[in-house]
Amino acid sequence: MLLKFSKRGNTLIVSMCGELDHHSAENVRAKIDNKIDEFGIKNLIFDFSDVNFMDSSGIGVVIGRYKKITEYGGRVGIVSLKPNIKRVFELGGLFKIIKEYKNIEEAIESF
Amino acid sequence: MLLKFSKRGNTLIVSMCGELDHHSAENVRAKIDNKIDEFGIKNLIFDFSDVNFMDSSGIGVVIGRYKKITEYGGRVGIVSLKPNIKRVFELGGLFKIIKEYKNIEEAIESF
Amino acid sequence: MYHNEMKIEFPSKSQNEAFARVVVAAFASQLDPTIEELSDVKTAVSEAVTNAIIHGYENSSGTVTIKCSIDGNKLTVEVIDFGKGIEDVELARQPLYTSRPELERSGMGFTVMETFMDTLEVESQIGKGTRVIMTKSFKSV
Amino acid sequence: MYHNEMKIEFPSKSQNEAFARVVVAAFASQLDPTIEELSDVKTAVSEAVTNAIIHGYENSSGTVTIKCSIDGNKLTVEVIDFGKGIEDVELARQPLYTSRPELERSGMGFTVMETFMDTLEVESQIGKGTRVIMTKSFKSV
Ligand SMILES: Nc1ncnc2c1ncn2[C@@H]1O[C@H](COP(=O)(O)OP(=O)(O)O)[C@@H](O)[C@H]1O
Ligand SMILES: Nc1ncnc2c1ncn2[C@@H]1O[C@H](COP(=O)(O)OP(=O)(O)O)[C@@H](O)[C@H]1O
Repeated sequence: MLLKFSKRGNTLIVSMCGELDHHSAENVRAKIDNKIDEFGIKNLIFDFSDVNFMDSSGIGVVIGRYKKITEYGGRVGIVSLKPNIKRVFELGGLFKIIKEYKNIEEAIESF
Repeated sequence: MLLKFSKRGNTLIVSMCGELDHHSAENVRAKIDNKIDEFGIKNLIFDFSDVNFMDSSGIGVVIGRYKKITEYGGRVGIVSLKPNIKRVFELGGLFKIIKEYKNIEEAIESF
Repeated sequence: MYHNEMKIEFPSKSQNEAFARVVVAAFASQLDPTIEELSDVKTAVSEAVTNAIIHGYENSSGTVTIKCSIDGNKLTVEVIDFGKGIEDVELARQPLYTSRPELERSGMGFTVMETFMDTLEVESQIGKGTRVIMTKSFKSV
Repeated sequence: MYHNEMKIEFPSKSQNEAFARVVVAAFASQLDPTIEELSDVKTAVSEAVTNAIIHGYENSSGTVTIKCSIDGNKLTVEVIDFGKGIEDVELARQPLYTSRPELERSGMGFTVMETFMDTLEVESQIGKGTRVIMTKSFKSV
């Protein structure tokens, strides 16, 4: 899975491309955690625009980053979920703790 | 495999769409032969624009129709071969007996 | 009634999770599924194969077997491992239950399979392995 | 050296020719093949599987097995049937030779496999079946 990182103020944006499963999760996890530490950012946005497959391994990846970010008082947002991925997140009860935003701008404004 | 037929003067044009293999060949064969008989046409053009896979079963289909058409003095042409399909036809020595044309117009003019 | 079947075996490498999804989806495509139906099947297969690899074989090497069959408009998928087995299947099937929270597992695998397929059966024996049987009927046929 | 493998079995139905191509292509995609390399493999697999179905089992029902392995950048594909076997393998491999001209077979199947893959071996025993072993090394890795 390909990852692109960008920074807006104290928010890190991770744009993921490909399939998020158990095989890709470990690498995704490590790369995001590295960037969080390197940039010393506060908030995190997951951009799912180019993710066309995700199973429950993705829930673990998102919740794991959520815990890390909120520990230091930061906020986490998700944007651009395809219907099949949204259903996996719904099952996992993820929207109870993390909000889905229409786009990156909306997420940053709300933080 | 989906087939579309059209008629220009005494030439039948078969536009094929999908994959031409042993599984689809029987149906393709029967449908083309039916149209040849029904329309009483003389010449035949195979339009390969939308064929993205073909194995040697396709050689049999083309040669079989070639025999039927030339028996009554008609001519056969092929248009729009993708590179992988062209290589199968080259192996089968098909271009020694059937010409590939740039497009349907060129084929019809040369008949 | 139309019938077809296939069986595939591959080693328990995480690279093969994506391969397994594609194979079952290619087999199911005979039933002219909608994009949503196909994506449901892929997700469920991914969960079962991932479980065989990480829980069944605990990332050591073993063989994962998938048997698929089509009867009419119904797809049956069995994912089989000869790994460590599940002690308490009822507990394992509970949403959010996971024996490996340290791997950031969410405990939602069985719940995803149950929700995205019509039926789910789990047969397991400690030290012998686990067999997950899922079925789904396709509307489009 | 990177190694992976898989084995698949399916009944000798012509519907499964397309399925077999997709499965082997999905497995080969680990090697980051070019479009042309992938299309070569698909065409060769299609020839071997078609032969098992129409010549090996003569359209009666039997099981076709495909074994694939990857070693480094080399793909090995074996297509196996337990059908009628080939009397004279050397003759069968000749371009344009076919025992079934009435089915509009072109006799080019083995020639396609030989040309599109790097190596081709054919093992056959009358009444026992046929095993076609093909290899191809991928440039892109
Ligand atoms: N094939 C298997 N072999 C052994 N244990 C399994 C297998 N599949 C599931 N389990 C057990 O069931 C639990 C719940 O599985 P699941 O709902 O998929 O959640 P997760 O994979 O996130 O842990 C796993 O944590 C594991 O203990
Ligand atoms: N799996 C097989 N079982 C039995 N006979 C086979 C098998 N594969 C090939 N043959 C024999 O070899 C001949 C040549 O095969 P091939 O070059 O693929 O041409 P074609 O399939 O067009 O006949 C076939 O006509 C058949 O007699």
